[in-house]
Amino acid sequence: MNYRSQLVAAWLGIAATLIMFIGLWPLMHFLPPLKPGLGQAELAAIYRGNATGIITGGILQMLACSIFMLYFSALALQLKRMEAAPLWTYTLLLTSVLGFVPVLVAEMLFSAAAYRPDRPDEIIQAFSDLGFFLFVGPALPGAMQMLSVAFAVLGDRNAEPVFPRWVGYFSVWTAVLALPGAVVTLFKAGPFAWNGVLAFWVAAIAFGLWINVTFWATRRALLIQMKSSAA
Amino acid sequence: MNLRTQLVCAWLGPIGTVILFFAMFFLMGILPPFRPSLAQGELVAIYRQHPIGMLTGGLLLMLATSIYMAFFALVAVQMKRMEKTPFWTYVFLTSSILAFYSVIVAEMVFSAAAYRPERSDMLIQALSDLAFILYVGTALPGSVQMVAVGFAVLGDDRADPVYPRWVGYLDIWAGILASPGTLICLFKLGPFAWNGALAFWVAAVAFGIWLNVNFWAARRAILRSAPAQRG
Amino acid sequence: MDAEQQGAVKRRAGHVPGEEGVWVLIMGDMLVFSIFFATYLIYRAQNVVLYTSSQLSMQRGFGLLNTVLLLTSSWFVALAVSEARAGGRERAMRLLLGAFACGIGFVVSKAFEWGGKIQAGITLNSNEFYIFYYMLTGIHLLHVLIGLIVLGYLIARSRRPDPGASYVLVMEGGGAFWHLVDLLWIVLFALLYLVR
Amino acid sequence: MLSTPLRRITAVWLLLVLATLFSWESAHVGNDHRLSSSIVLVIAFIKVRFVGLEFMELRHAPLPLRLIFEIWLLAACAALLILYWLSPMA
Repeated sequence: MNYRSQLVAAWLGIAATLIMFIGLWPLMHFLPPLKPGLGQAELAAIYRGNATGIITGGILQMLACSIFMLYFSALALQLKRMEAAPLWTYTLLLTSVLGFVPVLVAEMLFSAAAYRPDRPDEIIQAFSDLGFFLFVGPALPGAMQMLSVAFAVLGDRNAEPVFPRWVGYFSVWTAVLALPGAVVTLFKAGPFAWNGVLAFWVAAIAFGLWINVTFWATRRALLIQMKSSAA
Repeated sequence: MNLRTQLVCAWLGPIGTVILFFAMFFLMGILPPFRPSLAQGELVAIYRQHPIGMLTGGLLLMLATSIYMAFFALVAVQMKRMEKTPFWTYVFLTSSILAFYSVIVAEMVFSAAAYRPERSDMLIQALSDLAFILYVGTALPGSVQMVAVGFAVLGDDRADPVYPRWVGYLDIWAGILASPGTLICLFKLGPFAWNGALAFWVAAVAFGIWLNVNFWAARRAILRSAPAQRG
Repeated sequence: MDAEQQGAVKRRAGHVPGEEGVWVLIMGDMLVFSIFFATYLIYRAQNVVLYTSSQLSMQRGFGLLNTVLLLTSSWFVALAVSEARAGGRERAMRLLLGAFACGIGFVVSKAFEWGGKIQAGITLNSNEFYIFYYMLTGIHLLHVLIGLIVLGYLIARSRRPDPGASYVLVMEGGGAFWHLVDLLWIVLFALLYLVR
Repeated sequence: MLSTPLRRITAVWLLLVLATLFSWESAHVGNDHRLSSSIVLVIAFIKVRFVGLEFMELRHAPLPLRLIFEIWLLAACAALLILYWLSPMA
């Protein structure tokens, strides 16, 4: 069986999170995200001053998105074992793409903002706004991803559940924490703006925790499968 | 069994449509869509005067798209029951995302147009155009999505088919009708522009009919399978 | 009773050609095309002069040729269905080939017609009439292409050593779709080419 | 020698082709635009009815299906004629 490749795919989830972090922090300098209230000229100066960093960071975002797909596939395979009809498996697959396509588009918008330093400030600002909306905003597909794992885990009728049940409750909790990210378009400052405590930091940490916990559960389930197939 | 869950997911289809309608009609005022020929000044005035409606409506579009994913997953589960090899199921899943990611991107672009009233007229108009093109113009993946269900239904050769066969023909019909939206970029006026009777309304009604009929058929299939699974 | 009498009895009792579901597609398409036609006349009413003057450039000869081609192909298909019902698959197949050839002829003549227009500088957005002209004939052409795929399937099905139990049903249903293509064109031809 | 249904189909085809030529001519020759256009439209729908009843074999179809077709035919023809007569003269 291909348990070993599934194990590699599971580890790729952790790798993707790290790559995303590296892209965001040392390269793009988007941790913390640029303030929505920043003046046009100031904002444009940031893109002009760090064009290479933003563009290479963007490429890393794309890399992270791409390998996240392998991770979500590995996760979906575990979900499929929990379900009689693959309802939540399909939902996880659909929402995983739906949640990460905007990240790809966002990365391209950041790159477009940085690509030509001679662009008018106003255009750079528009690209940047749209970029942050797409990067932080798609919290609802993200929450739906977490919820589909939750429902699959809690509906698992196997004598020996694939994931421990608390992983299901944990996923519901992270989904709730991720929700405030959705409202970033309504605010320019405060906890719900795209650099806010709730919309960005709490949601980002919830996502990071969720990836790590589901990784742990996937790895554990795989190790059990490997052991029972060897026996 | 998770039949009750499946029933809930089936209901998410019509619920998503109600949310979509509410957001477009009451909040964003884009039902009917703004005329492409609207003068720049008039167009930007709408975004500047009603930013909150546009932004909250956009949020609801994201919500509707996210819960649609559970509905589509449910449809895919039914399709998988029809097929020996899940070819059309996979076509349906992939095209579902291809058709709906653009709603999320469009929603963010609408929001970006409304986010800063101080943006120049030209820029707001450009963002608005882009949003409508994404929103109405992504018609072909939608057609593929609808037609895929049709082929799966017609390919179902079991004695007691999962869906009635006429649903398959209706799906194909709706898919053909939805396709003229693809061409909106060619027109600024007339029935095939993005607010046109034929590009927008026929496609919107076709999608509405498709969704409701498939909801009905999925619900019927779930209820019919209930006693069999209990026994 | 010979086969024909049997068929007649069955038909008198009320026989749905093809499987019932096909008629959802066919009636649905007829409904939508009638909306297309009405939309055309509503837009036309706002600017009749533009429409009638633009219609002068319409080459009615092409329209006539197209109509006759489709009518003839429909005739072939109707004969083929009749043959198939009587068990003459070989002849049905040859009749379908004739229908297919007429359908190809329609596509080719449409290409010449459009090509001539485009060379004369008349394109999609030249004016509102031409938006309707290109789009409605284009959407109809899409139906012709789908219909050709259906005819191709019917031909392949007729050539199979064992056409299967549903053969006559499939012939009737596919045939009905092809007649739909013909039927829509009849109205489209009258509206776009002849009605001033 | 053609059998009865085949002969009938062929007769219908001939009729349709002749009707096409006739409406083409009448659109050409007529002096009163409105009247000749209306005739063209009515002929078109009569042709449609023949295609439906004979080629599509709705003649033998159960009543509901045939009724849907006939009602569509009448409604579409009436709607187009009304819309045409409501629009101003060129």
